[in-house]
Amino acid sequence: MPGERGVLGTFGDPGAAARAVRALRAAGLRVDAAMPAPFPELVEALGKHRSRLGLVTFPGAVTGLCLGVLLTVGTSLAWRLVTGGKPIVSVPPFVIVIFELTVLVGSLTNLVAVVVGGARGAKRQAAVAAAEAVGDRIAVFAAGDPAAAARLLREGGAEEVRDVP
Amino acid sequence: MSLRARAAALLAASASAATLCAAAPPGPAQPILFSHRVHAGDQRIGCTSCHVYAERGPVAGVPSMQRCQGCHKFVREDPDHPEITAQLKPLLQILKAGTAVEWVRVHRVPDHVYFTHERHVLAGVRCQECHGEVERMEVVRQVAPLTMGWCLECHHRKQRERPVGRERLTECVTCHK
Amino acid sequence: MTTSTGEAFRSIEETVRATHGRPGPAYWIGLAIAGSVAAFGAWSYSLIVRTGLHWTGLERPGMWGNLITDFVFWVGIAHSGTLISAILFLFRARFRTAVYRIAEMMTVFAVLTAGLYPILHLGRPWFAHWLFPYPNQRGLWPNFRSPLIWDVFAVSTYLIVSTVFLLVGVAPDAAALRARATGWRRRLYGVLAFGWKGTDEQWRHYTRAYLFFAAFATPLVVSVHSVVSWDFAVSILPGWHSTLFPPYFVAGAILSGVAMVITILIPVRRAFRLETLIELRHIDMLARLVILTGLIVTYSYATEILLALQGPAGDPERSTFLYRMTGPYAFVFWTMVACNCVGPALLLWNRVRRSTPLLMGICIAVNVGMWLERFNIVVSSLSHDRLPFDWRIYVPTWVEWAMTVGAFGWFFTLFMIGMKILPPVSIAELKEEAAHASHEGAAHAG
Amino acid sequence: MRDPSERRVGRRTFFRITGAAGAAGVAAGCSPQAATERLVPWIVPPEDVVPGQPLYYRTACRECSAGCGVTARTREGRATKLEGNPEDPIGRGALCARGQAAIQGLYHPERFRGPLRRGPGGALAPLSWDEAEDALAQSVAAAGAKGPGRVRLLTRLEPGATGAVQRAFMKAAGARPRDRVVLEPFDPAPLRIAARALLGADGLPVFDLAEARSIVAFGADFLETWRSPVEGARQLAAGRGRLGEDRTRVTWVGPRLSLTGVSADRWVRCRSGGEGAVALGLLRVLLDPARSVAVAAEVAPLSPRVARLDPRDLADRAGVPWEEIERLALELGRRRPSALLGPGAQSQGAGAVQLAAVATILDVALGNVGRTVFHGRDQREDVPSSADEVGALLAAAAAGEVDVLLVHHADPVGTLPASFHAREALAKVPLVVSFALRPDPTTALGHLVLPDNHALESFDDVAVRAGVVNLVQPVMTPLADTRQAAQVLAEVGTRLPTPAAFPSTDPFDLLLARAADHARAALGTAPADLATVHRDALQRGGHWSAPPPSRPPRLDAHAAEPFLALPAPAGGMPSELDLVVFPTALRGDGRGADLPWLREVPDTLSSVSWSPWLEVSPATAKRLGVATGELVAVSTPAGRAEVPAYVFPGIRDDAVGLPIGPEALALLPAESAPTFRWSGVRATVARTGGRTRLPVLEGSPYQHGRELVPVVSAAAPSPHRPDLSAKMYPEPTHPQHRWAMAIDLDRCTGCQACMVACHAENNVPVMGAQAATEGRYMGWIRVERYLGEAPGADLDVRLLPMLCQQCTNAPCEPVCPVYATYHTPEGLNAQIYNRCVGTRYCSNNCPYKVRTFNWRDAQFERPLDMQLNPDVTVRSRGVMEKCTFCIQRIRHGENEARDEGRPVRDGEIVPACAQTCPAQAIVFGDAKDPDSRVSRLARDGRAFRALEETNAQPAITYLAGVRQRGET
Repeated sequence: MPGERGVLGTFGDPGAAARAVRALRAAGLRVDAAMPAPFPELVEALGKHRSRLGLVTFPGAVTGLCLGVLLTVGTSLAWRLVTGGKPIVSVPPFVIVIFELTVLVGSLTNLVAVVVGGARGAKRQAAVAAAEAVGDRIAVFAAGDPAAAARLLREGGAEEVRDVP
Repeated sequence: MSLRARAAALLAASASAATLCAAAPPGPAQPILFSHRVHAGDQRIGCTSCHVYAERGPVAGVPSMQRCQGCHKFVREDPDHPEITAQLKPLLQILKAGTAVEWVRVHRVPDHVYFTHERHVLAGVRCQECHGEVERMEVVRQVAPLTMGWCLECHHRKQRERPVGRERLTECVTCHK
Repeated sequence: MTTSTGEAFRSIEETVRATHGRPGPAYWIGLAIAGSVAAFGAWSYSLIVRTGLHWTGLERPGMWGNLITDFVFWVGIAHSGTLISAILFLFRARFRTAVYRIAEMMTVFAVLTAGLYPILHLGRPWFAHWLFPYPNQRGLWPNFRSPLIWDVFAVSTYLIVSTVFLLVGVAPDAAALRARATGWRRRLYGVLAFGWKGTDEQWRHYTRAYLFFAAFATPLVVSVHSVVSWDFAVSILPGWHSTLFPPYFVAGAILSGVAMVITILIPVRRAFRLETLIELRHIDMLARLVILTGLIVTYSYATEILLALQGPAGDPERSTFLYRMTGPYAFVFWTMVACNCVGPALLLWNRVRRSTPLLMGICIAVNVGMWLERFNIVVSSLSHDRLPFDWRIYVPTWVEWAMTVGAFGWFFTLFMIGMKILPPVSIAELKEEAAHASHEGAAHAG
Repeated sequence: MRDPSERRVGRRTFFRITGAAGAAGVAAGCSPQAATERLVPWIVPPEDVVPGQPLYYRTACRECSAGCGVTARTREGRATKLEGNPEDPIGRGALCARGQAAIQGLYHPERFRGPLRRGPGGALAPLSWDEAEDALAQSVAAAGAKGPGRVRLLTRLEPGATGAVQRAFMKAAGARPRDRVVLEPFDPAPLRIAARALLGADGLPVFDLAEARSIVAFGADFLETWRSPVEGARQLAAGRGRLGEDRTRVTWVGPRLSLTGVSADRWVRCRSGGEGAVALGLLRVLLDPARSVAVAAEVAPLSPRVARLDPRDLADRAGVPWEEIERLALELGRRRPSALLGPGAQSQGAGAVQLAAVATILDVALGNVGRTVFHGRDQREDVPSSADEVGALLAAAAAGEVDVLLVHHADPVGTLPASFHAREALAKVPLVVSFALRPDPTTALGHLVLPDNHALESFDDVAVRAGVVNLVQPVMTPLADTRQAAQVLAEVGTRLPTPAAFPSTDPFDLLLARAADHARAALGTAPADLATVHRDALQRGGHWSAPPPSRPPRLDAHAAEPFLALPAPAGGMPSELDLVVFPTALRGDGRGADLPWLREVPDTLSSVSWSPWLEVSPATAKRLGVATGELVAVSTPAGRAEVPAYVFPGIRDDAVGLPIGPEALALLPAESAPTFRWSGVRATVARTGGRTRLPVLEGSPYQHGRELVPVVSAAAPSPHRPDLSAKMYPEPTHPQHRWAMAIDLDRCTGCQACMVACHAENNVPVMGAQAATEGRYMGWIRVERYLGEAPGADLDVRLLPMLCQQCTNAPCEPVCPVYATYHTPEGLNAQIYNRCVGTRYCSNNCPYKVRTFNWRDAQFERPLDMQLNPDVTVRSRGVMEKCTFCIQRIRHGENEARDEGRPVRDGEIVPACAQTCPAQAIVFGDAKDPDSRVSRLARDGRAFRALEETNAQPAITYLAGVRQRGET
């Protein structure tokens, strides 16, 4: 939450960070983290629920499918031109087009979803986002009781601890 | 909702696109002043009495100078309205010289379109449906876009009204040979 | 120990950043060559635009030749990228990490090349947009029954999706590079980073989304080259009309694609000092893929021919295949067999596979072979169809050759520029691996 | 067709105006040329013309001496298409390839635009008609004053008004009758000589082949150029229509298989010059008392003389086994009546007169005279001169005895064997006057060029035979400042010191003046109202009446004696080969062979276009070490020529074949014989090592066991057809019509008239020689020719006219991404040029490969573009095109029917190819109507469909050819 008071510690090693995170959470503090790569142990330590991106992507794919059906069947019926003695609505060829559109629209919604979701994440986790932990450092932010947080972070082997803001 | 209806919706979309594509420009300036309003409107002269080939061939035909002469042998001036007399002068000069008026073309379809007035007139299509209210125009201008979508809109409709025996209405080869 | 992980991260970033350093003369010369080859191809195409396709050697019955061959070839090349990155991702194949970024770049550029050729070979390319569905005043839409329309959808979808896939993968790396970049690079990476901060929530969405992309891309890869194969398979031309085509084409595509990746990786890791990140074991794994797909392709050849030869004496199908093997195009056929069947088989020997020059040579041979395979399919079938009176031999003209070579120029121009802008390996994933490795080290120590 | 007398005025004035209006595009809308943006109205509208509606005129074809009737279609005052005149007794509505192409002579870009005179510099400079006619009058007067023979006229056969004017003019110029020389090099003069000598009959016999049960053609290509090919093809088709024993059996006798030979049931492969021996052999067998074959009594006296001929010698001279001759003779004895045709150019050698005589005797012996062969029916207006007379004229010219030489549609330099030295002879003439339409080798030597009107711009009449006079009338005003030759001669004639008496100098009046005789001949009495009769005749196309009864002439046995001697054995070195020079349906005798369509359309037998070729048998080719396309040097005592070889199994190993043309003419000797010699020349042939890209259309001439073109016989009356009962989709329905076609391969002679007609009707472009070598022929219909099963297999030529099959399940349609081609509710496979983007997939997927692609923009050199059919789009580069079944004609017919409120009649709609087919092999109609001709033919036992196994469901049904090999 923006403007929320808390303590930020940086780590060089994912394992250490993970341990610190566990300790902080054990102390009942809310913890956010930022990292250059999705280190499994750290993600696990944070123990947050899985992303619900699928709720956006799947409907997107379905939209693509409907679009495909509308486009192929609709345009064929709008002006019935017979080719090669095939039926006006010739399903097998249309399926191919419909499939491609499903994939296309699905992936594009997926893209939009991840960009928007990411932006919202960065906003909600402004404190830790500010640390720009994209290079060789892992940032861990603990909200609530600053003193306890700072102690736990130091014990956890944080290379640097500071209060934010 | 039926596929047919959806199809119709798509068609409407493309048709509207068609109308967007074609904004009617103002009529071009003609070498001499000729008012369809006066001839076709006030005088109630039938279209085909000047455009004589409309019922018989692909082109409606531009009236021959002989045909102009036919009336303007007598209609030479208007004593009450000197301005009309003035307007008639250029025509009378041309008729005297025995040359032809080089009209500026208003309606034009591309060369790859085979359009024939004959079929449309015989089918009972009114001239105004494509050429607009010519009898109200001082200078004729193109009102219809004359685009494929615009033609098809009518052809599809006519075919939907009575499909039997009207297959040719929406055949490509009807207009593109 | 903690520091060691950090150093590992830093060294990875350094190696990558090094590839973006000020280019040396070799790079400029290479770029110049590629660029001028592409330019010459473009100029020779301008002849066709100006006065028509009579510049080609095409004539009834053979209406397709080099240009369509090029299209199929480059679509094929485009395959390995998404295969390596998506399918291997789903299979959790570790060796993918080091090589998939270059493979993906290759994919995007190959599709950009492939997509050109169907348009270039049109009689009236200025009407190419009629192949795309858009509301128009004519009230006339494309014919969705046509394989060529399937191509339009498949190839453009493939281009978009693989580009997205590439950029999404690049985002975290861009953020990492941005930290120490300056000037236009900083702005560019800023854009490519999509506001990446690396927070855990971002990562959770990201990993999920990446999985979905992979899930979308995998069937797409298979579909695209199946569709391309249907360009031929749905026709009734002897030599084209075959149910075997889709799997056969997909396998062929992967074969040529992987071969191309190797052909590119070997010089690139040397030129850009990436030996530490792209190791020989990675390339070795790719070489094994070549063997596998090579075997599938060989099997397809055999099936096709054997089935055709079952036919009675007057059977056009049979006649076409005999013509391929013995007719004026026989040399094409046998070179193709040598390159695509014998070549990959040689890789079964570890010694061959481990020797960089041999591997390189075989992979180039495979690429030549795969181009010839497409030429063989497209041309020999057409020139020997049902009515013998119409049989005619097609010989490409210099214009067509110039455009074929131009495709390579165009592709390598794009690729060399790409190498200087995009990180050639996935920094984030390498970091993950590095951390993982150091952990195992720690575990052993502890 | 309207009153000609008033139309003369009406049309001329009207065209002057249309010239402007047409150019201004009043009639655009569908015109291929881009119309201007200005609309120029007519001053006075022509009352009989509706812009965009065709107007038809009847006239006659002057491309060869057959004189078929023509219906010319005009649009906005320009002729766009020639078709046969259905009422004309000769062509019955059909035209040959050359007749179809005649219109390109009208619009030929090189046509002279007006009179020209050769200046001192040697260049032709224009002058006015008055100057030109004055100049001509003066020199003719001056020359005439010097005495007879100083003024000569060399003309083509002119059996009509023009001929009459020529004779009157020459008389006025003080010339003797023999100073007018008629040059018809391919006239079968030997037949005239024989008929005169044996039967005392004048002129050539007229044949009725429909009646004949056997036809033996001794090198007479009666389906290509000989006599009246259109008529010949129609009559043969009629005779072939009779089934069983009465079906006409044709035997071709000659060293080379001509197109006519292809249609024959049997080929007697005699050596060049051996035809006479074969004929004698036939006579020998028929008159052999032991055989007891009934023969006419008048030939009986000949039997002892004939009996003295030794069969072995005859067989040796003929170059064929005696048994073959025997079998043929017995067949002739059994199958009566028959017709023996010959000689033709290919057999017109030293022994030609003997061959003609023996053939005539055979006709008498078999009782053909009066049943299939009629003497005394030939036209009596004009007679071709003998080779001697032509030679004499040239000799006189060379000797400087000729001051003025008028050349009328004759090209001695270009169409006579070079050894006649016409060029040198003409060079000696102070004033050579040419009436040619466009430059030819003779006009190059002309001093005064007075361009004639094209036949389509002229008034004239053509006496074809007793009871048939076809009228020639203008279908449009002259394109350029040309003047009809008859008018010029008349005008000049009236200015001579002793003026010729002409009723008028206006061609129309000249014609009207003759109308009385024609009418009397036709009606039997003098017509009451000549003007009306003449007008009706012009509208109909001619004066026609039943031929006058003529009692069969009697054979003069004594006169026959000298012709029964054993022919001399073949001379020359064994290393030499017989040179067979042959005309083709496209080239004719060489005149008009430069018309673009005739050069573009590939020859049926060799599939070569734009180039001469030397037919070499495979064995000879092997011996010489040459392959198709390699240059071969042919040399005779007369000259030498280099020609690309074409390996062709249809020619004897001891002969080579060369189509008529400059190369052939360079090789032919000019021996003083009464008739021209086209064959019987020995030549040495050697490879030069050079090679050319010979424009050959064919890929492989063999069927490779695919049974593409089946034939039927008494044993196997129907071709095998695959079972297509399995259906994946319901067939598309055709609510009103399903246009379909049937092509009877038993009738098709491969004459290529359909190919040229299609070019004319559908604006099919001519792409030129370069494109031809690249196989980029644009024709919508081609005649595929297969020589047999496989290389080396026995020769079995089969023809398959191939055009768009308008399939129900058309493979080309679903693959088009933009709907540029689709299936119409009337069963047509439509091709929308302006929608086509040129993916060319349709062509790849077409099993018949009948789609042609515009690799470059087609050129229609002015004024050839005036011939373009305004109802058909001219295709731009980058689009696919193909046969449309002449959709514009279909629509025209449908609309007419609808306007008259009736259904379309069967046979009312006819595509250009079917319309012009001399053999009526192509039938078009509605397959939905079970009683239509096309439906009935589709149910015929001989019916099959091309590549039926692909299940494309073509709309074209082929009727397999009938083979009677071995049967007698």
